[in-house]
Amino acid sequence: MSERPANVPRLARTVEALLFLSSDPLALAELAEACEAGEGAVTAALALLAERHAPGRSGIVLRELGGGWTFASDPASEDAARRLFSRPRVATLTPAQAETLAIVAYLQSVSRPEIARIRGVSADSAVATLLDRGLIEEAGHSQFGAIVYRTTTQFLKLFGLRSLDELPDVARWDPTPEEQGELRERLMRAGEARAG
Amino acid sequence: MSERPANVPRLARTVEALLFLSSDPLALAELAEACEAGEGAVTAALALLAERHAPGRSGIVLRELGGGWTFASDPASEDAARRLFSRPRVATLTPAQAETLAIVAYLQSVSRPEIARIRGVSADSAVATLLDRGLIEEAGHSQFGAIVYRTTTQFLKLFGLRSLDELPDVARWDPTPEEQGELRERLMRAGEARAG
Amino acid sequence: MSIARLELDLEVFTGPFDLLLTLVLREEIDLLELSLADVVLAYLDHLEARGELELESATEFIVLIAALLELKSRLMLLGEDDEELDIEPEQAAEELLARMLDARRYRAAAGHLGALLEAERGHRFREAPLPPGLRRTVLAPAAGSEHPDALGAAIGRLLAMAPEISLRHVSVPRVAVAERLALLRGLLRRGSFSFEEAVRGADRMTVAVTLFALLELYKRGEADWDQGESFGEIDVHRPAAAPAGALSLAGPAAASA
Repeated sequence: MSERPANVPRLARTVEALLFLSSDPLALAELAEACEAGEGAVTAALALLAERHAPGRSGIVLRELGGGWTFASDPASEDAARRLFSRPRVATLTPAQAETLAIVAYLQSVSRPEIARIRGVSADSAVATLLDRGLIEEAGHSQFGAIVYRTTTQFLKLFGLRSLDELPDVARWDPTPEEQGELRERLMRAGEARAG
Repeated sequence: MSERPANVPRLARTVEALLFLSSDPLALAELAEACEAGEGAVTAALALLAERHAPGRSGIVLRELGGGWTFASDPASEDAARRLFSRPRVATLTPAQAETLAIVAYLQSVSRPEIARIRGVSADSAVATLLDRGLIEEAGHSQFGAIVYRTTTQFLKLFGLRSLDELPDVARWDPTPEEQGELRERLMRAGEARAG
Repeated sequence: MSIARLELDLEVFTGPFDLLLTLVLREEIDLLELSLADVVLAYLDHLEARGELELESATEFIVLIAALLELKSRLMLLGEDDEELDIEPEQAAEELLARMLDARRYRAAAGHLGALLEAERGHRFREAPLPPGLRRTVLAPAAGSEHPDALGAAIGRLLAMAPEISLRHVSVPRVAVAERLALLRGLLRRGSFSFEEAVRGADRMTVAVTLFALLELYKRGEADWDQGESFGEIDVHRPAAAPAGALSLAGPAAASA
């Protein structure tokens, strides 16, 4: 690299430092308040940082996640990171955990008995693990006193979501009209067979 | 800043990512091993990063510390960081802590497994915080060997009570007054019903 | 293999499991005529043939068979307490269908979340404590700053009973074993009687408890029985050498069902 790196305006540097220090994503308003600057100025600073931390320019990339802004490592450095830290970034989820997490994510807030009812089996150990890993948290009580759960910012962050709105409509996984038609047809055939 | 930020060689980006991720300083040898590169190449990458992360150019500065390299936030951003992170906060009770404290206050003494059965979820972290804040203390062992807890004088002060006799009568909040049994037994029953 | 494709060859039905479910839900197959035990056996055969247990499909199977069992038990218990039933069979069938759809939906959603996580695989986040100078100071709150009512309210919430999982459809009249013992002893005094006689007009629960009382009498050596053929009359009589005074020795059997 022969060019000299350019100086960066003070506000952008301050925002960069705050994002570096914070383990949670920082919302625009929080950044503006801490920097004693307007949101417009902070937005401009973030745009500058996005350019500075674009893939290929930095091993640290700027991301909008979990209702705010945060730095993450560039995936290109993942092999080296795995060698250095000798553990994967997040353990993968078992099917039971993934299913429990999906139910909490879509129905929040939801209680353990409700999760068990939908899954048809107890969700106790999956809930405990998800709590432990900071993906879900307690969110008060249902009207019957059962503790209800919701997903955390950590969940949004690790799953690359800006907000829960980015989750696709759950109805998209319902059986298609074709599938239903197929079922109906088989039903008819079976009915005829029975009659005959 | 009108210049376009320059691209950065891959090795420097990887070193940048590793320094970003690690909370402790990384030695040259560690970096070289993780990057599967020679120490000479890593030294050159560090020189590039030192330029990129010099004060005035970035809110994240490169430091040589304790025989290794580490990133730190630029001291110039300290005021903003203090506004964001270190505003003094008065300790308040989370819902889980308030619930756990209420159980200890009304049942004293009570063991952790009993609290968990009543709440339907583990109370370990709430108990730890309450112990830490001096609101509850150990009061011997139950007949099954579990440590039991009671509230402290500090607790009475926080709630403005002269003695435990001044705890309000639960009957005011009792949603099912027709249920029979002493308070402990009823709490256990309700907890078990919730746990399903 | 999805459990839906499990091939069944039963007395009342031949075909895949999902079709069976559909037919049951549409009431084209009478659940009362369907031996669920045979369905379970077919599944176990299938497992044995495959030689491995696939947790996903095993869970699915257990969910479905449990739902069918519940539905069937509701149908079987339809009786004099009809009006007490708060869930009609059609409604139960609807519930089963909704539950299957829900389970399917969230399993797919779980797959989606898994894909999201996979796509994020390369991104890591910094997890470092704040430098000591920036750590938040936590002030002890002032005396009396918390209100005791908060504690009472918390206890009140914990006292709330979850709505009981309604077992009303499994209405359980309480039948005392002692009462049935007394009845059987009364009949025995006459010499012999048929079991049918002892339970004429009684509900299922009473029949069950009477049988239990009869077993108790047998254990104590107060009664014996013969049954000429399967499902035939059960003839109850005093054992050949009934201990003298046995009738008065029997202690109070206070158990109730």
